Amino acid sequence: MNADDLSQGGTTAAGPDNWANHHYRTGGNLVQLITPGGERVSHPEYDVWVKDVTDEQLASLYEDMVVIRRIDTEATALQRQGELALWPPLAGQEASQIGSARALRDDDFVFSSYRENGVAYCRGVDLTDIVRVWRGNASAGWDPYSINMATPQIIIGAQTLHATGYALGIQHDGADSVAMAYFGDGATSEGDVNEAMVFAASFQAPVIFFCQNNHWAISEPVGLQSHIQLADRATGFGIPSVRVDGNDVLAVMAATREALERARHGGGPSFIEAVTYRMGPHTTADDPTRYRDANELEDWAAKDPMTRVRSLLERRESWSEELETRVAAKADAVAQEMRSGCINMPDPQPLDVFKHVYSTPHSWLERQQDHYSRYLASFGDPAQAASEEGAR
Amino acid sequence: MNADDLSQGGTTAAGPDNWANHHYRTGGNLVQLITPGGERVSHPEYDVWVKDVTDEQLASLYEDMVVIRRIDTEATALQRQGELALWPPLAGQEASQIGSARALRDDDFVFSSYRENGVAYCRGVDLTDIVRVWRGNASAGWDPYSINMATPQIIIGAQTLHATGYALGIQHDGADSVAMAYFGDGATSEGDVNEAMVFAASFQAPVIFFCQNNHWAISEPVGLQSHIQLADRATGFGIPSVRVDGNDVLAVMAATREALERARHGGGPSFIEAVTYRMGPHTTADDPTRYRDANELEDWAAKDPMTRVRSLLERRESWSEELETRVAAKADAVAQEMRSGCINMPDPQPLDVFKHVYSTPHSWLERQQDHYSRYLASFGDPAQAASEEGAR
Amino acid sequence: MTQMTFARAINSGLRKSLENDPKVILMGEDIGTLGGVFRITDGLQKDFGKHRVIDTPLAESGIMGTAVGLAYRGYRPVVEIQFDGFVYPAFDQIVCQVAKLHYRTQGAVKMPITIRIPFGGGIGSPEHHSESPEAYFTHTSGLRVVSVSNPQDAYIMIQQAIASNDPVVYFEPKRRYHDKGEVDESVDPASALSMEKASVVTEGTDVTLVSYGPLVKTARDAALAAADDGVSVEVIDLRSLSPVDFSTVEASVRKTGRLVVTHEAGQFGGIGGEIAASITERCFYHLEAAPVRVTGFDIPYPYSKLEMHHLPDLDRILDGVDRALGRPNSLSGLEG
Amino acid sequence: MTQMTFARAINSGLRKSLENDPKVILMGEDIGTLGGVFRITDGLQKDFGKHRVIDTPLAESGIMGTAVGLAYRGYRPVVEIQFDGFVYPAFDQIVCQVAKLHYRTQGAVKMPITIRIPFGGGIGSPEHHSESPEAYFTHTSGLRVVSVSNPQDAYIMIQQAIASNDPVVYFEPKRRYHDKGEVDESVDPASALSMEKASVVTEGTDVTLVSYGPLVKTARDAALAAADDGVSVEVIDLRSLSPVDFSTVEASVRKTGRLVVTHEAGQFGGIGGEIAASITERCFYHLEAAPVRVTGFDIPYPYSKLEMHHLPDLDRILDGVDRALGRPNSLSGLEG
Ligand SMILES: Cc1ncc(C[n+]2csc(CCOP(=O)(O)OP(=O)(O)O)c2C)c(N)n1
Ligand SMILES: Cc1ncc(C[n+]2csc(CCOP(=O)(O)OP(=O)(O)O)c2C)c(N)n1
Ligand SMILES: [Mg+2]
Ligand SMILES: [Mg+2]
Repeated sequence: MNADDLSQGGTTAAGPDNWANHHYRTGGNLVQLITPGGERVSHPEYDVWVKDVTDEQLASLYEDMVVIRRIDTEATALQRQGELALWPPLAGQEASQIGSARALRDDDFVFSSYRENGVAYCRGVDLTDIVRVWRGNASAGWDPYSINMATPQIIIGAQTLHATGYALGIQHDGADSVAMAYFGDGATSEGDVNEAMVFAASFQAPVIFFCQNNHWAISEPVGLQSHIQLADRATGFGIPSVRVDGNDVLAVMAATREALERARHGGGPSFIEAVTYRMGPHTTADDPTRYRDANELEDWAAKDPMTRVRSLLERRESWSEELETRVAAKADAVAQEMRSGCINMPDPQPLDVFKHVYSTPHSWLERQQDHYSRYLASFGDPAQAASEEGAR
Repeated sequence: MNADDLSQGGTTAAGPDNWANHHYRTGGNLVQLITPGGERVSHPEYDVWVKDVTDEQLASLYEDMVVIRRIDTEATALQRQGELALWPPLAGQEASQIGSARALRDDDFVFSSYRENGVAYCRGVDLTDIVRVWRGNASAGWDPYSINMATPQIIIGAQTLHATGYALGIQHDGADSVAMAYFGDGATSEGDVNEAMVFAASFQAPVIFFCQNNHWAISEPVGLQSHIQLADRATGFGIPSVRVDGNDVLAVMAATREALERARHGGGPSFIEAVTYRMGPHTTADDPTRYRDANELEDWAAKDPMTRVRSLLERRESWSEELETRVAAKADAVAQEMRSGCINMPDPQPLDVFKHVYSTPHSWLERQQDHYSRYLASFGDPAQAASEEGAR
Repeated sequence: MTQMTFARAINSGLRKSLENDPKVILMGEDIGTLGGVFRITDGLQKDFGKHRVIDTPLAESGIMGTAVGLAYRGYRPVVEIQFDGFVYPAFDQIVCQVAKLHYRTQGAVKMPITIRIPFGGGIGSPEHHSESPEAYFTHTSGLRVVSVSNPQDAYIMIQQAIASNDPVVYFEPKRRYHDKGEVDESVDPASALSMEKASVVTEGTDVTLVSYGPLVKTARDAALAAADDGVSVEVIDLRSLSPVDFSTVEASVRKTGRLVVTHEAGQFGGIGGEIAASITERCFYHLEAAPVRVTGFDIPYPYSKLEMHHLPDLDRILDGVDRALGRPNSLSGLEG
Repeated sequence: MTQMTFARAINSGLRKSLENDPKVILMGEDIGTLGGVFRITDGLQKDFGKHRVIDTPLAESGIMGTAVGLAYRGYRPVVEIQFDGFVYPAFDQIVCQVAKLHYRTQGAVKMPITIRIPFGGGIGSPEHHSESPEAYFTHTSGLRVVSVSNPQDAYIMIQQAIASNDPVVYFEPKRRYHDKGEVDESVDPASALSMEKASVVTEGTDVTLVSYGPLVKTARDAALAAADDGVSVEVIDLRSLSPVDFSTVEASVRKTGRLVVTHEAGQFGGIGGEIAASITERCFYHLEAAPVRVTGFDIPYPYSKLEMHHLPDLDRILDGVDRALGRPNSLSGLEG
């Protein structure tokens, strides 16, 4: 099915129509629409945002989640096999990423951290591009404009300001698209994230602050960053916020759609805290057993984002062997494509290091490149000499 | 009378005793204990904090305010006369500065911006030291440890982190003193101020964030920084806050005492928004007529912090000619002392520029100083040669 | 040709850029109603509206980071940093984002951001208001850095900076804001001398004196004074600090055999050292003496009563010229 | 004497400082339970408690600014910046506060803060994890800057840095963390060679090769290789980058007449240029050739597949040595 369906749905009609005057909501209780057991529970405010979501679409979200978990597993395997230098797993955060990203329109623009590879998948990234950075073949895997998603940001929180500035541009253009900023619980402590909220609130910019509270910033528990819930941070900036079950794909989608509609209609920024959990290590270089309890992991395993959707579909008799097979096949195909893209990626050429530092020639750097190419040539290696030619 | 009386008062006995569990208060309505007309209005929560304040003490606060306004006028005059390079007037903010500073104990430690010269006065600063920086004779006027107040901070908001760190030190020492951070409405937008709240909340540090919302950051109105009240910012960090009439010296004192007591008893940080107004220009170099309305000024003139205390004292028949004369004489004396200290300040010596860059010799800089002293000597000016000797 | 102040010339250049390209947006603290603390943006908000000349909240990282986002969206933000000493909160966004995004994205994302920084001392201000932080930026690859020394260049180069698809840090010598000069507003920036080129502002044969920004005037004065003394000084205004136009400097030094560089910034790791080292590399055998640096000291910018001691002035520059020429000077007799 | 890794040596030095002075406090991200991403603080929180080895919220300006406040209160904070590329959010607090408060307050307030930064490349990491930002700090007056090249120095100098009443930026060559060396833990840092002194680690007569941090090992290897080729290279480990121990370098260059400086950081405005310029000033007439720099390129740190091209290695250093000696080299034939 077409994921774009989910970015439109019946929401415009359904939502409150005066966004500018929409009341601020403090984080309060977690918004949940599907329980871990797979029961669809109703919610007075959020049901309306997903009332158009069919079982077929739910199955499609399920498929997405399975696929990105598979991407994650495959990439982790590639790292273990020495094909990638590093990988930041997203396992556990599938619902947060899929529920939010599938609510976006193509002309919305995403600014994320390094962990949102599931979001990139939804944006339609070429699978080889996902692993380019982690293989060490590039500093960024894709052309941001090709999928309207900036490349991963490693400086914690910096991208929230980019999203806010981009949103100012949208506003200036009179467009109704939205900028989406993904960041983690740890990031909320950085000055940049707070300044982004100042700017977004001041200019009522169409930006969504989507915080995946996965409970950990490397080894630091979220309680070190804040002893009150993160969604409340936004309230202090005059930004409406909501705290949503980040392992519930439907709830995440509802909250995101609400925020998107508010932004599209001049209602300004929103903050969504998606409460989820990082099931894996921070990156493949990390050893989480040094700092966290196995019990915690078990608790969260019981809240798995895929299991509950599957249970719900089963309850509704929308589950089938055929679906399961189809999803598995899709995941396999995606993993296979990514793996072969990864393994067959051509190595960059030495003089590529000088490319794109500037958009027009810079005399100092040109001389440096010239000297280095002479240096390479001094080894008399014809292969190297050839690659030099190519690079200039 | 002894200002220290005000830093103790009957507050410890009067305050709630379990600070750690004290409920969060959103900014809500402005706390006011004395109306602009000079009426003492009662407040269910804050009266208790100033119930010990006698009329005599109120008169003393009045005197303080008159004195610091006089410091302000005198310094402005000195600037106009070319004796100071610059001066950042505090006129209008007397109640905010006196009400808060007089609530402090000697062993509390203040970190302020450039505008808290009234606070410095309360801390017992040598009057010559107040103008040292503004005359261009030093980068800082006093030894911070001599009055437990850091020298003026020009980088907006930076001092809030210093206060928080100092408070961590207090905590580490097991002391019950408090760090006090003064900053403006504009400063609330800086990352540092927000990070300071993150750290203070995370460690429950004994620090008070005292924001003088004087409605302007140079030419920018406070509404550009935030469209909700600044006191609410703190709530989003889990820090209790209060919004107080910053032109009401008693209300400011009450709010400060409450926050101090909370901090002294392990209740952590507080945020006070003192709503006041900068009656003068941003600095003597500024021309506020370019950006603000004369009406606004008039409105605020009607809320003058001194007038209302005087009216209250009159109502209570605690006002006297003698008091007025005494206060005026005190203000004159202070102004005179500052003026003569300013005018008679000895000029620094050329080689002073090299002093205190490092606490122990730094070979590169020593050589630079040596070269410069040779350079000065090359003019064969014996005065310069002598001053060199002195400086080394 | 019109006589105008330096400040006015920048204002006029900004106005031209705003007129010519709807994607140009000015951002900063107090640049709107007030027209900036130095009035450089005077009248621009009135004429171009609040959406193109934006008073921002008081947060430099916020300004720079949102400028990055605007550039992502195709805008050309021109950011004013109020004073040199207030650029550091934005340093992370400048170094890690503004400077690197083009490289990071293999050219897909352009960062045509101009960062205007009034810099340098001599105006009697307190701390943080008189610094010369240019070396932090010239050491940051991905940035271009220029500094202007006269109203005509100021007018042209601000437009060239804004037109550049690379980020440009544009240093304005604040103590020259009120100096007047002839400005030809009819010159097309695209056909004017590129902002990357240095210019020889006084010709001479005995020693090459390199400077930029506020000290170019002082350097020219020094050349005049030296001429009285029979010494012919060639003064070069670098204009661009990244890249430095080494060809022009090198050609001059090959002629004079002697080099003096002067700037207000501290010496250790300053531009002066880079120029001395690079010129020594390029024409070692043409050098008659070691390159000489006449710079601010390696100290925090001092309080204003002493700033004239910190700042290189005509006498200190002449002393440096004497050193380069091996004439009696303040360090005569010291080994070297 | 004990064989230990570089990482262990720093850990041991930190432990000593924590033991000897109750005012020493460690702060940083993930330094507690985890022991730091490089395990440099492994076990210290367990042994000294959460109040002395503090996991902070994720905010570098916050860490640095609160460290300033702790120093105000008489503490000696040792701040860990997780990776070189993450220091910039703290840049404002470092440049405007840490570096200047002693000057600002005329010596009344001491800032005995140690800023530990794992720096440099060669570990196959993504962006921001392999930078060499030292020149930003050496150009900042008020800071002292050191870099260590071997476990023994690492052990001693971390203690000297912490004991210094001035702020010290302590650069740790992260790609050497696992290298082992002999460490004598009985040496008293107070009587050991001062951290401000350079040391001649290989004696030689033909050319002086100056380096620091991660490249000292490479420089020594280059000296060995050159020796095979009949060239005698004197290798100097600077150890201190602010101040640089110019006497030691000068003495060597007066002997050899030739200078090569190598570092991973970009060249423009890097330490190499300062050393070239300063040494040229100090001993111009002893120089047989222009000082040569072998450095990283002036590019953002490249992705890991190409980092070995960016980083000076043994061959590039030898090529630089050849250039300094006027022997055939990669630039032979180019004018210069
Ligand atoms: C400015 C900065 N400081 C430190 C780091 C190192 N670092 C990388 S990820 C991380 C934790 C981030 O936690 P969070 O924001 O919760 O995101 P998550 O990794 O959980 O997705 C840290 C400290 C960094 N990348 N950037
Ligand atoms: C980091 C930084 N940015 C900009 C400035 C320039 N500046 C000085 S005062 C000021 C306004 C401050 O407003 P506010 O915080 O409300 O304090 P007030 O002056 O009203 O007391 C600005 C922008 C500065 N000093 N520091
Ligand atoms: Mg997290
Ligand atoms: Mg204000």
